[in-house]
Amino acid sequence: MSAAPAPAAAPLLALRGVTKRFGGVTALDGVDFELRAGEIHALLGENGAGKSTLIKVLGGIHRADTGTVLIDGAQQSVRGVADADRLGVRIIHQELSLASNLSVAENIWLGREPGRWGLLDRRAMESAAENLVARLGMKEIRDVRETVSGLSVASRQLVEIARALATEARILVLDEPTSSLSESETENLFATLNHLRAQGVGIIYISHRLEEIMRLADRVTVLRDGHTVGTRGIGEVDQHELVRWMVGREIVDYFHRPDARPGAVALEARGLQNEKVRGVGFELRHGEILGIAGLVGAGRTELARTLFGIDKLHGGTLLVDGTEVDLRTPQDALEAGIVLIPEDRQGQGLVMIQTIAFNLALPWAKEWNPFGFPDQHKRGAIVDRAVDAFGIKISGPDAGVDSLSGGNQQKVLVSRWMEHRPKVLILDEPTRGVDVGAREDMFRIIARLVEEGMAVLLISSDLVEVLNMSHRIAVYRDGRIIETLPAESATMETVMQLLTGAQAQ
Amino acid sequence: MNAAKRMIPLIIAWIVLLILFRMKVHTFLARDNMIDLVQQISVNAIIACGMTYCILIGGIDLSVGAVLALVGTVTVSVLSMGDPTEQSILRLGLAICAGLGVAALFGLFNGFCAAKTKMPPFIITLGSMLVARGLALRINETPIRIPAQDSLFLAIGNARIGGIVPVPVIIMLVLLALGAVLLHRTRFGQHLYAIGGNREAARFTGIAVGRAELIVYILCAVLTGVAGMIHASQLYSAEPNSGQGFELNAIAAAVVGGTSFTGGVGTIPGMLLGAVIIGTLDKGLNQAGVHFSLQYILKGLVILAAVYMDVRRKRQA
Amino acid sequence: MNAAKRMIPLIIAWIVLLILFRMKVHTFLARDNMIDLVQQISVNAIIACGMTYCILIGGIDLSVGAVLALVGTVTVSVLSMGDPTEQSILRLGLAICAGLGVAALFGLFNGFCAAKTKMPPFIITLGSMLVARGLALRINETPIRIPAQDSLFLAIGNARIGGIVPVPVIIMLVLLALGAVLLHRTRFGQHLYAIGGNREAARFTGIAVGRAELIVYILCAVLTGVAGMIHASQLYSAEPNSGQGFELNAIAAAVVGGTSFTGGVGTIPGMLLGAVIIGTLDKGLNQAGVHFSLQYILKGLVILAAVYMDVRRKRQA
Amino acid sequence: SQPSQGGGGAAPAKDAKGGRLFGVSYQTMNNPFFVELNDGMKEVIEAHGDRMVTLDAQYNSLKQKNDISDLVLQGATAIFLNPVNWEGVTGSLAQAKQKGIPVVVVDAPVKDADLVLCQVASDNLEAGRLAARKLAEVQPESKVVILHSSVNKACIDRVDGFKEEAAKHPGFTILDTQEGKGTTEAALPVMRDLLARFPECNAVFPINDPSAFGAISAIESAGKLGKVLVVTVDGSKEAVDVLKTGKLLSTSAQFPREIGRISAEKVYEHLDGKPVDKEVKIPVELVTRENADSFLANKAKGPSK
Ligand SMILES: Nc1ncnc2c1ncn2[C@@H]1O[C@H](COP(=O)(O)OP(=O)(O)OP(=O)(O)O)[C@@H](O)[C@H]1O
Ligand SMILES: Nc1ncnc2c1ncn2[C@@H]1O[C@H](COP(=O)(O)OP(=O)(O)OP(=O)(O)O)[C@@H](O)[C@H]1O
Ligand SMILES: [Mg+2]
Ligand SMILES: [Mg+2]
Repeated sequence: MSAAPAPAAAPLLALRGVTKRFGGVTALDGVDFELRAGEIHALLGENGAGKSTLIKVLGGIHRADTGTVLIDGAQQSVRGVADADRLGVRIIHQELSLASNLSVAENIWLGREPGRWGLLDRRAMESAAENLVARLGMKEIRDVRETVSGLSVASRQLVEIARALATEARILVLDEPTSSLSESETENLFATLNHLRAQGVGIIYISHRLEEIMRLADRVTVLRDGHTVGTRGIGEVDQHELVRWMVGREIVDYFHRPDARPGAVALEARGLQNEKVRGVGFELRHGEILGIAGLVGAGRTELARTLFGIDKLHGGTLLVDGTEVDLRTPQDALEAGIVLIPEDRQGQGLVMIQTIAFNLALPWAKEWNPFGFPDQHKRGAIVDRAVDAFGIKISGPDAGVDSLSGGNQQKVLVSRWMEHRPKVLILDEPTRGVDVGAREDMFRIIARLVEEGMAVLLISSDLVEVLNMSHRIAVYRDGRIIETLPAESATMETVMQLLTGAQAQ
Repeated sequence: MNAAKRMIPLIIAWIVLLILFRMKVHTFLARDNMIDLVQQISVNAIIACGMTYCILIGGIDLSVGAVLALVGTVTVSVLSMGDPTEQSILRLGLAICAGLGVAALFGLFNGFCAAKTKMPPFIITLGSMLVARGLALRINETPIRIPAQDSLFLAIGNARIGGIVPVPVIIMLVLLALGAVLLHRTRFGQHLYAIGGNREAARFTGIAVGRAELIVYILCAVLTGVAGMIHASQLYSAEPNSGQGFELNAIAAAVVGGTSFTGGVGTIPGMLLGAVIIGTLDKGLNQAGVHFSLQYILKGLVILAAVYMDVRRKRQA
Repeated sequence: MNAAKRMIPLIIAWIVLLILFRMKVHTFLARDNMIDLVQQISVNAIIACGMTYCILIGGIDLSVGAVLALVGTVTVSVLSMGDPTEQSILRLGLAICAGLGVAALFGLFNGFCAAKTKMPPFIITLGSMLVARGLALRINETPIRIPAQDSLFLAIGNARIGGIVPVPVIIMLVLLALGAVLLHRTRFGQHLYAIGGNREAARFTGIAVGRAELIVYILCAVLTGVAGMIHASQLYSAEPNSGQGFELNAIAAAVVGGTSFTGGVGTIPGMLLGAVIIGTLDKGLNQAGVHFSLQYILKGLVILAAVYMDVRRKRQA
Repeated sequence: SQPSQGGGGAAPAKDAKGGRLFGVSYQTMNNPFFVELNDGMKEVIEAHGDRMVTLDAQYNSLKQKNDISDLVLQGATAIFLNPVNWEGVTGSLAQAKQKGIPVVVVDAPVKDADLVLCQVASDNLEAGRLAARKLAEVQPESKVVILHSSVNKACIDRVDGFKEEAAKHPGFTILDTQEGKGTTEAALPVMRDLLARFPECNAVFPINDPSAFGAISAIESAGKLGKVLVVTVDGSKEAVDVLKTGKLLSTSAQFPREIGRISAEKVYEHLDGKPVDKEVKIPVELVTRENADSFLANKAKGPSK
């Protein structure tokens, strides 16, 4: 039920009564949605509300069970990606989808390569891509002939954005485009979106970052459990109200910084050195959260990988509880009490073809005796505890993880290590794609564990999150910690200044 | 449970085959014929057990046929050393150790390359297949006969317990039972499923992926070694040229039994059922007097049909 | 550019091989011997071109050897119809169409299954391999001689242009040139790389993945068909049992030439170089009088070494 | 799919179901030789109102073992066996013997002669001798390469016979023996490289007709037709055609149909309770361009004694 008054002319896009079921799960249940030309329309909802599914129906990737798509008031049948493309619908999907063996230019033009009689005009392709990248101000992308496999996650996201904007779009959809972008790139993107809006393009914008939505959007539609809750102009609502709509409850304080009661040093690094880590030293105490702030591409992920024994260390020493450890493999790290929750949930985190229970129980395998499968009770208990604690929306423990929405997959990943009580927990972008309600849950649990003595290294591109959760903040650039600030003296401004100032040098 | 349910259509398909062949060949379901059926699949099922592990972790082992030939050749060569007119337990033990040792070395090589280099298992094992075949032919170009005195070694392939149950069947059942426990009831087995499902994720969960891979290829090769001994014993001789195409038979058994080529899915009971279905088809078509060209065609169609059914069911689920 | 650079170590390896064999066999680099080398690889290179496409999109085609035999059998059967003592252009045309038609049908089947079902190409083509082999044997159990009057068909495999350049070499070069243009200079080729690199991404950009897959398998089968005719013509007969193991040779050529098994990487010139290296090895070892058992071993080691080098370089890059 | 649809020449006729069952297991059917042999056997067996199942082991000795076991358990009256591995069929022979099923070995011998009823084969030693003799007659100074199929006992005998005769001619040199696997496909590239390796080579002895065809193709494409003489063994119709073109000097003809017929007759003699010779050698005959036509005309009748 669209609350907005119907304008005289037909809207640019209207979805009517869209229903989509996956087996027993009803992802969309009679959803109505309208998009006008020249507006940015935010789509909000908890993890698993059905946002991505709605977008995939529009983009011809899923076929809706029922419902119609109207463009300029005329009913259209979208049977495949090609149909959507013809109608001027451009989508940037939530999970990255580039062919990493191809170059930037090739990816940008994929599926609509310039050329005659099927022959490829590589020169035209590359120069057009260069122009486009320059026009969009994507300084991160230096050479459009470079293969995508060498690019960082952020740069890849930029390539996806460039691809969507390469040809005339009437309807542009962005499904969490900023989840791995830095502030400056985000600003660039917003400028581009504002520009497109002025040209009359209709934009659907999905994000869990409410501040962004308040800044950018004209209207907002909230989905819950596959239903439309309502649509409002952005002036008519405030952030709290949106949260209540989405989650169904009030959230006053998203962040739960644990009380500062730092104990002994849990993890000490001295002059760590390898290809991407260029001399890192720090101390992390029991009961403390050390936040790592940095621009995307600074190499924080590589630091985390090094601390977990994935990347080899060339120099420096690492001490856990005062004893030196030599981490050659993740097994060594786990042995020493270090756990890493990686940033790429589908690539490095979950076994997508397996069940939720399998994934949740996998780390526990260490604890089984060599000739014993965990009995179903134990396994069930593990699942129940995780689902309860994190509010994971599942249809059953034996459902595949691939049937979960992005945010719920993230919750499975984070929750499975929690009960192991590691000495040191490294979180790399733990809230990527997680809705506000779940984020609050997650931080509450982390805070409790920290208060019980766990040490946490928190890596996040969301500066607000780092500032509000950490006891100390390490500003990270180019493989080095350039400054460590106590929480009290770290503000948005000072940290940004350090980062951008450093960048200017 | 889920895995058991997946086997039901295969079991039905098997029963249909049995009924069809019974209609055509009235001795088909006779006890002796059924025992013979199990005995005929034993070599393939033992190899296919190892192959299932390999495919499960997203690998493959094309070298099994050649390794089988090499193991046979090595074993029988050792058996023929010294005074062949006298049976010697020592020599028999030595021969078996030599055979399994060679197999393990090849498994080690395959596993090491798979774990430590980024070479695809298809190519690694294609290379080691050629090397193993060459070595077998270097040892002897033509078949080597097992000295008739070596009745113990000949018993491996030919004796029957109580005059009824063939020794190869016993060996197969024991190995498959162990194989099933390893895969379905241990931590190690669970790790294999994780590796096949997502190698990176397994590594990030602290599973020693490389070590598991190494063990899998060694297991596969050693199982092939056992099959090679049964094979040599059954044929009273080692043939350096034997085993060609055995890898495809083993793969077919694994895949018909529900093992997924993309890794992470598959069971030992399923594989056994796959081997039984293919064996039943071979035997039935032979006994029904179907021309061998038509046998090829029907076998191809049955494999396609079985895998198609399996894939469809997976998609619906 | 990048791809060209990747070929340099292979070219060096090839030159080393040539020098080694020249030291052992003084006629090795003679013009006739070199022409003969190219002629010997022509069948393999033509098949490997199609195989490269398949592997590039993350697939594989195991049926090529059997399809080659079937195409030969069908073509020569048609040639032997009617009055075989008289040459007839019409019959020749009909025979070639029948042969290529059968190949295309198999390609269509493989491609359709790969595109529309979720069956893995390994199994699809394992099944169709059995079916094709069975059909070839059904048509004729034994080799069929080509009527000596069919000099035109015999010319396909045996004639020499200007008395020097063999026709199969010309056919191979033309097909490979076309194949390279298709892969490296057209949108379709670009789409194949995308599909191999990330199938989902290709689908999300609106590339008709299924159609491309269909075309690839048809192309592979038809190229195999052409190879089958050359093969039959060279042998003056069609053998229903021929072509066994040809799939492994074609895969080896593609992979030694830098095609990646995970898909998305590979070139036609690279594949040709792979075929040339393997051909040189075969020929050189034969002419140097190396025992065939040692030939197997050396071939296996060369394949392993080539792929290892390639993988290492990729990792460093 | 109905497995009951009979196939090809080997399927039993429907109404013949009542007859006794005979089984044949060949190492390969990809050779006209065995097809002819099979026809000869079938002629006799069907004349008796019995039926026959033909199985192809495809050079796989385990498959052959399984095939024989299938026949034994089906209660075949007798089994004809052409072994893949002449040393490796002991188990199958013992199994048949235990059930009292007579086994007749055709074309290539088995080691365990005591386990079989009788062995019927060409005189392969003589076939090799004839080939060498003809070559010596036409070209006393011969530098020969041999294309072997070394796993096959019949071929081993042929090569032995050839070498035995060659030793009697001082002008003969045997340059090399290579594996030609007895097929056109395998022989062609091997012969090509032998020609390049031994420019002085002027004769080749491929051990059967199919590999001779491969050798001839190689010689032809090297432009050495007439300079390298080919002598072989088999005497298939295709080979006789080639003889007439002059590309082939001689083939020591075997009489596969005769082998098949005699094998079958031996079984029936045995079933009638008559004693049977342990070994039956079918003579071979040298076929050259001169006697090609008369040979073809009379081949079906068997060797001219
Ligand atoms: N392929 C699928 N198979 C089965 N269920 C699915 C599939 N895709 C989505 N679902 C289910 O549909 C529902 C909606 O998922 P969707 O991905 O649209 O959520 P979302 O709103 O995008 O969430 P998030 O914010 O976490 O990305 C979820 O319950 C999810 O489990
Ligand atoms: N060539 C590569 N091979 C494998 N993984 C790579 C490669 N390049 C980047 N990555 C992975 O991609 C991610 C890098 O993207 P990201 O934008 O997060 O930069 P980063 O260097 O990790 O910096 P930060 O974490 O500070 O943002 C990491 O997971 C990194 O391991
Ligand atoms: Mg989503
Ligand atoms: Mg990162």
